[in-house]
Amino acid sequence: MNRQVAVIGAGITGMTAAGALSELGIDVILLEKEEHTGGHVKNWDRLFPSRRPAKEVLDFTGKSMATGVDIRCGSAVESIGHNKGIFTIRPVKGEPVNAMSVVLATGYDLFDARKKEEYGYGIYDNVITSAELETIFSEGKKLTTHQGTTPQRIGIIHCVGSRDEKVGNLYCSKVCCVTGVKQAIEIREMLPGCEVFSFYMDLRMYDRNFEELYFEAQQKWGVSFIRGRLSECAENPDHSLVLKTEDTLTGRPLKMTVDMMILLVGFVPSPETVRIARMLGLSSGPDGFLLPADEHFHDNTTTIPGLFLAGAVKGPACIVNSMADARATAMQVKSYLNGEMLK
Amino acid sequence: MAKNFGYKILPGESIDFDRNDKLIARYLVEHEPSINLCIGCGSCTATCSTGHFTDFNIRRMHTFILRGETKHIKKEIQKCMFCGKCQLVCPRGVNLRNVILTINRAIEHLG
Amino acid sequence: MKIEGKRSIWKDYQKEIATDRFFYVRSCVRQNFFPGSEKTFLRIMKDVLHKDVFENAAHTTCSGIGYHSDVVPFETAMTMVARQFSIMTESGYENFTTSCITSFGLYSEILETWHHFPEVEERVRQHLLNATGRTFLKPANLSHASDVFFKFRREIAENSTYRLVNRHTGQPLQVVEHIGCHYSKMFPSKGVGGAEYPYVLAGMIEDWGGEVIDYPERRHCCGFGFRQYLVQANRGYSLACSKKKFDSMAPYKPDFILTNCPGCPMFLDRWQYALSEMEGITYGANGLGIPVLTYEELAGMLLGYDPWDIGLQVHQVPVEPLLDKIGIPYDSRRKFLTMDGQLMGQPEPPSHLKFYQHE
Amino acid sequence: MINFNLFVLPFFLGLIYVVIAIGKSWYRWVRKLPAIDKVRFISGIRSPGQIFGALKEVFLEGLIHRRMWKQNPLLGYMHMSFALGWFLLIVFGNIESRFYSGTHLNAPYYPIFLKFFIHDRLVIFFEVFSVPGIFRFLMDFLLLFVLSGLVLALIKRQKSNWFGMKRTTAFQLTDIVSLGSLWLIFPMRLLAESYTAGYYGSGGGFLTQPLGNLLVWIVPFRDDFVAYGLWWGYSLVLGIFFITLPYSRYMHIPTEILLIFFRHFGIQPGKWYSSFSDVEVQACSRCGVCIDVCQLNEAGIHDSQAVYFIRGVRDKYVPEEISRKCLVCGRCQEACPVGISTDSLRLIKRRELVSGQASDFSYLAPRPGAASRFDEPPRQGEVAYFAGCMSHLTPSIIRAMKGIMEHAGVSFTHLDADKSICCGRPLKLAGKDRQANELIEFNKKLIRLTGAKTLVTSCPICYRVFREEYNIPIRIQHHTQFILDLVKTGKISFEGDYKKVAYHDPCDLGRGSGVYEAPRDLIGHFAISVPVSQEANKALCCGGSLGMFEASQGQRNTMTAGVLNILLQAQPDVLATACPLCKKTLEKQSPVAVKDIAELVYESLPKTVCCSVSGQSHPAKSYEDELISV
Repeated sequence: MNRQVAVIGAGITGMTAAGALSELGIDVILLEKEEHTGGHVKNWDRLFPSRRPAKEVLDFTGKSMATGVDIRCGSAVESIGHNKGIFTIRPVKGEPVNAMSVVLATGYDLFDARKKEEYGYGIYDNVITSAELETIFSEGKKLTTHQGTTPQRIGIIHCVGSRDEKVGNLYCSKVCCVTGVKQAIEIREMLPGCEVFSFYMDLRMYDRNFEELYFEAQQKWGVSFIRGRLSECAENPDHSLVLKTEDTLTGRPLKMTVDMMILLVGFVPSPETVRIARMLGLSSGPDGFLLPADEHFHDNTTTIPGLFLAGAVKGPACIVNSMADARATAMQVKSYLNGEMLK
Repeated sequence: MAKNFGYKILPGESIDFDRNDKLIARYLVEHEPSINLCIGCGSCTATCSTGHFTDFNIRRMHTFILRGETKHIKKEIQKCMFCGKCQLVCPRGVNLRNVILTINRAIEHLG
Repeated sequence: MKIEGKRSIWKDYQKEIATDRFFYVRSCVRQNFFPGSEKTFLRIMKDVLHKDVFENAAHTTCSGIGYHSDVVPFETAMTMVARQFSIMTESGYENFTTSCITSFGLYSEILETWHHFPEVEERVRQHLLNATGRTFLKPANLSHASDVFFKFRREIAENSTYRLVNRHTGQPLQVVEHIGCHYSKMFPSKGVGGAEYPYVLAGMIEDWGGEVIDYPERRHCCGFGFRQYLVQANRGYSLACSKKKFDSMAPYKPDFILTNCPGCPMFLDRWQYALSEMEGITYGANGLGIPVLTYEELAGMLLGYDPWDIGLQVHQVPVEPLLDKIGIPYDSRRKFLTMDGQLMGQPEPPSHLKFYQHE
Repeated sequence: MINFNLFVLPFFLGLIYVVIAIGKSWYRWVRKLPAIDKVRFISGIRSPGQIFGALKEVFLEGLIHRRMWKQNPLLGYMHMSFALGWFLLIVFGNIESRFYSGTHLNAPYYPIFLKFFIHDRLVIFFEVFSVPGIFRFLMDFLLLFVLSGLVLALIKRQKSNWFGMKRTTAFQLTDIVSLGSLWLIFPMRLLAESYTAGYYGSGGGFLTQPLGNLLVWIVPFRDDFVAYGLWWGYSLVLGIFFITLPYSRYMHIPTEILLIFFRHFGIQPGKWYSSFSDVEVQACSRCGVCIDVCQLNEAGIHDSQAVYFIRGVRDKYVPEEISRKCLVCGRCQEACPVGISTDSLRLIKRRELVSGQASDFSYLAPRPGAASRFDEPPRQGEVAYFAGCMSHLTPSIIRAMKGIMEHAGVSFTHLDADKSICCGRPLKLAGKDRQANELIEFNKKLIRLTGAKTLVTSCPICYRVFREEYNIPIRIQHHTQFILDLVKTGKISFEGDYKKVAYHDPCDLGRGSGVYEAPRDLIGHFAISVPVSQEANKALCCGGSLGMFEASQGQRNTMTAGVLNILLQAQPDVLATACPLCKKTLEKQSPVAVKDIAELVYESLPKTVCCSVSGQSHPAKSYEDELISV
């Protein structure tokens, strides 16, 4: 099977790239290892900072692919290679694909919170991740403790798996801060009687309207922010949790009981990204994410002509940035196919 | 009879949030909700007229109050001269003079 | 609490433990604190597990206690340890087993240092050679004595007369396990089960019929902490640490505390007395305190050794209620008698902490 | 001739009642005055000059309503028609009645119901030029005058915005009864007099006679019982008004008279609630003028304006935050037709609220043995310069002042170059006078030690408290006054282009200290002053006031935006003010530059000078070099 372009990974980046390419009149195939497109975004309820339903974004992107994109789900890449400008991809099912160009959009995985043992994820009943909280939100369920009671106090823990030498991740995952603030607001909205405490090191409200959301969380929703990384957590006989941190703004250790704890898990390179990069001999940074040819001038291309990187394969990125990056990649691919690629 | 072995059980340094009495904190938040907006930048403390003479730290003090640690605040808060510079530099618009006045009132009414 | 979560973490912290031919080094302080423990270890290793355990009289302190009290420099400590290794080499053994947790921590720290900085190892070898003319091989396997019992916990269970079950109710006993700080907090991979949820004692408790209590302050230091205790002015801090732990575990109503470190059983046991005398605070049912045992004492008890032979009479908190719960017989009259039948002396009754009166 | 009829009783008894009630109140208030004020009162009533002054003001304010006229001519006329009209009706009624009774001593009701008692005396309608005729004309004219006010009052009730009033106060039951009876008095009088004149065919004036004739023609039966009933009605509404008056808002009328006397006798509001405060509170007419001038309206605050606050004090219940929810800008006080010291009343309440709170400024005290600022030998500077806490956040003002003084060759000591002890006014605004006095004592010591002859400050907040509370034998000037003196004595001159400048009056400098002209004169020397629609004593507060405790930053911002709208109407090139706090507050939102006058002066100095002066190199050594080491 011959195609002009193969996009690997049908998360929001891959979908946007494929849609943009087909709108440019390019023959494109989209390969996805799972049974559905949508990647991480389909597990999310609402998006920061506007709290637009994630479904809207997926529907919009899905429409852009409605005609002209050959979508193959359940087609994890078994092998990939290139020879004389032609890429050959063998999916686990279906016939091999030959393409002139490949867009790698295999994205990221969420940090496995079990690795942060002292937080007790997977051990204590009432420790959940931000992703699990989104699932609760998107299923429209009421947030309760594992024991079925309404939580009276919830702790939101920032930087789980990020900015932490102890788990080997020195980088910042960028989107967790604002996700935490958004989720704090949503908890307060759902359970007005429940106190919410956010434990943070810094609040990196880097993008438009993020700081305003933080302000709203403080002013309108009364979310309390305590500056201090959670050092350890333990379970009480009633299954509530004891948190220990330093309240760095008073310079004193602080102990607090919460009924539930939400871990804001960060980004790690997805195993697919690592595997495919290894097959192609792509280089990655110390953080494990892939390196583009140049951080400023060729940030979608690689050392292999015709192979492009888009979205979170290059490091933590929010949906807006991933989509913009995907569209930029599509333009670069078009230039490449036209033989106009900038040197 | 308590025996004396030459040492005493040291009180913990840690803030026990659950056990602390947060009456004053609640009073403060209710009467001057702008306190919630603090981001701990310390501008108020850096510019403080009283802070030029002592180690008066209004940023830390109201944080302590919100955590229910009020014992040492009661005396300390009396050093404020109310000049209002803190309020003028606060990047978040915290109504600091009223924060301090409210803490004074809370201490007066609630002990 | 999801036990599967812990099990998956334990899987990540498997540790290589030698199976025989142990070069055993004693602790400086344990023989004063709980003199029966090391003896019981050797007895079980020989009589029950039939292992080759060798001791060398030339063994000295590892200097860990001085190192952690800031009076012995690391360089000195390394040379001391190099000497112990040379004695092991000289004795023809290569599996090094320590009785003391701090020793274990220090050995681990030094081997790790040498691994990353071979030039340091070279320097230490040179120092040792210059000072004593000795050379050494590094141990093939380093374990703490509790690792060894963990390894053979099932064999010990098979040979045991008793299990950690309340004979009146048939329910498993509720046990607090307390791991010495220097066991795995520095190098989680060197301890069975890692540092967060160490499995070394928990595994024994499970296999010997009891249930482990997971309480909020389980990670906290027992209160010994070397400088905290050694400097009298700091002792209040030591006491405060222990109190914090007792306050935290009390709601779970533990039947006893199991430890694997020289200092921990000492301080968890004696500070209960100090707290009762100073503040009138007692823990455990009926003001009798919470018994604190070493893993060797526990193994000995379950194997049916006479409680007074394994040194349970030197505990400040009476162990009789626990023995009664399990159904281990003992002769109250023999409690304070020496091996040759002399009265060894008897402590004054505490003011608040109750002495156990056998019904 | 018996000039008595049963129907006069309601009026007569009501009159006796109200006179006793007012007398009793007056007596109580005078008796409860603080001792010092009592002395002032007694010496006042012995002083014809003060009595005359008071009477003049009673006439001007109580009858003419001069202040009200200035504030709102329509309201002024309405109030004047009632007060002056009624007063003249009584005066002329009395004189008129003497012609008929022939005696100077008539029963009080006689002049009031004169037309009833003299209805049988033939007076020819067109006899205009006789004395009774003139009176008849005059009395009808005055009645018409009063009634015109009544019509306005009725309209105002329905359409208060026609009177330029956005908000007004709500009535209580006694107010409604009292007001109803008040409004009925003059229509009843008109009807009674008219019908009587119509029934008897004579005795009426140009208004009452034709109206009477018409009434008699309309009413189907001819009976003097109708006239009699109307006189009863007239007497009754008068009586009701008098009896309800002491319990209604209209008690403010007699109270205001006493207040005017108090003021003329030199009695002033004190630090604590006194009999004088009580008189002020009762003298409030609830007219609501203070509501409309209050800037808090813009911020959506509608519950703490002076009239509401005073109502709270009167009802002995003021929610705590109401007393702190005020800019203390003085605009309401300036606008109040009664001249009630609204800010003082507010501060009295604040003092009461914080009286149980302690302060600890022991850290400012010199420690025994330690070298401290208090051991310094006196400096030689002729001027002691106190920039003020807020000026530390506007270093350009301090730089300008230093540059100006250097340029003018003034030797000065900079009192708060590094650290400053607050002047005390912010504490006073919080009600903490006792604590403020401690700071004042520290600062007085420092000022005295400089040996300076003049104390100059850049902060109007400091300036006000220096003048009002410091009591030091030294000239105290705001820097605008000081610089103006330098200009007048030729020590500085200006060059450069003339800008259009709009000047914003700081509350504490303008209304607070009466300094309106110095800044304007000064601006006139180097720039063109553009008019501002609300300026001088009507100037708006910038919104940053330290007097305000309960407003959010958003609310403050709204008020600031409102001020800027007014200030920028004439499209100035630059906004000038004379207060660091105003500058900081306005600057935040202003599209044009906001500068202190000192900065403008500094920029307008001859260029060579301006550039050679640096903030750091002034000759006077910093006075704050030696600090108390803590």
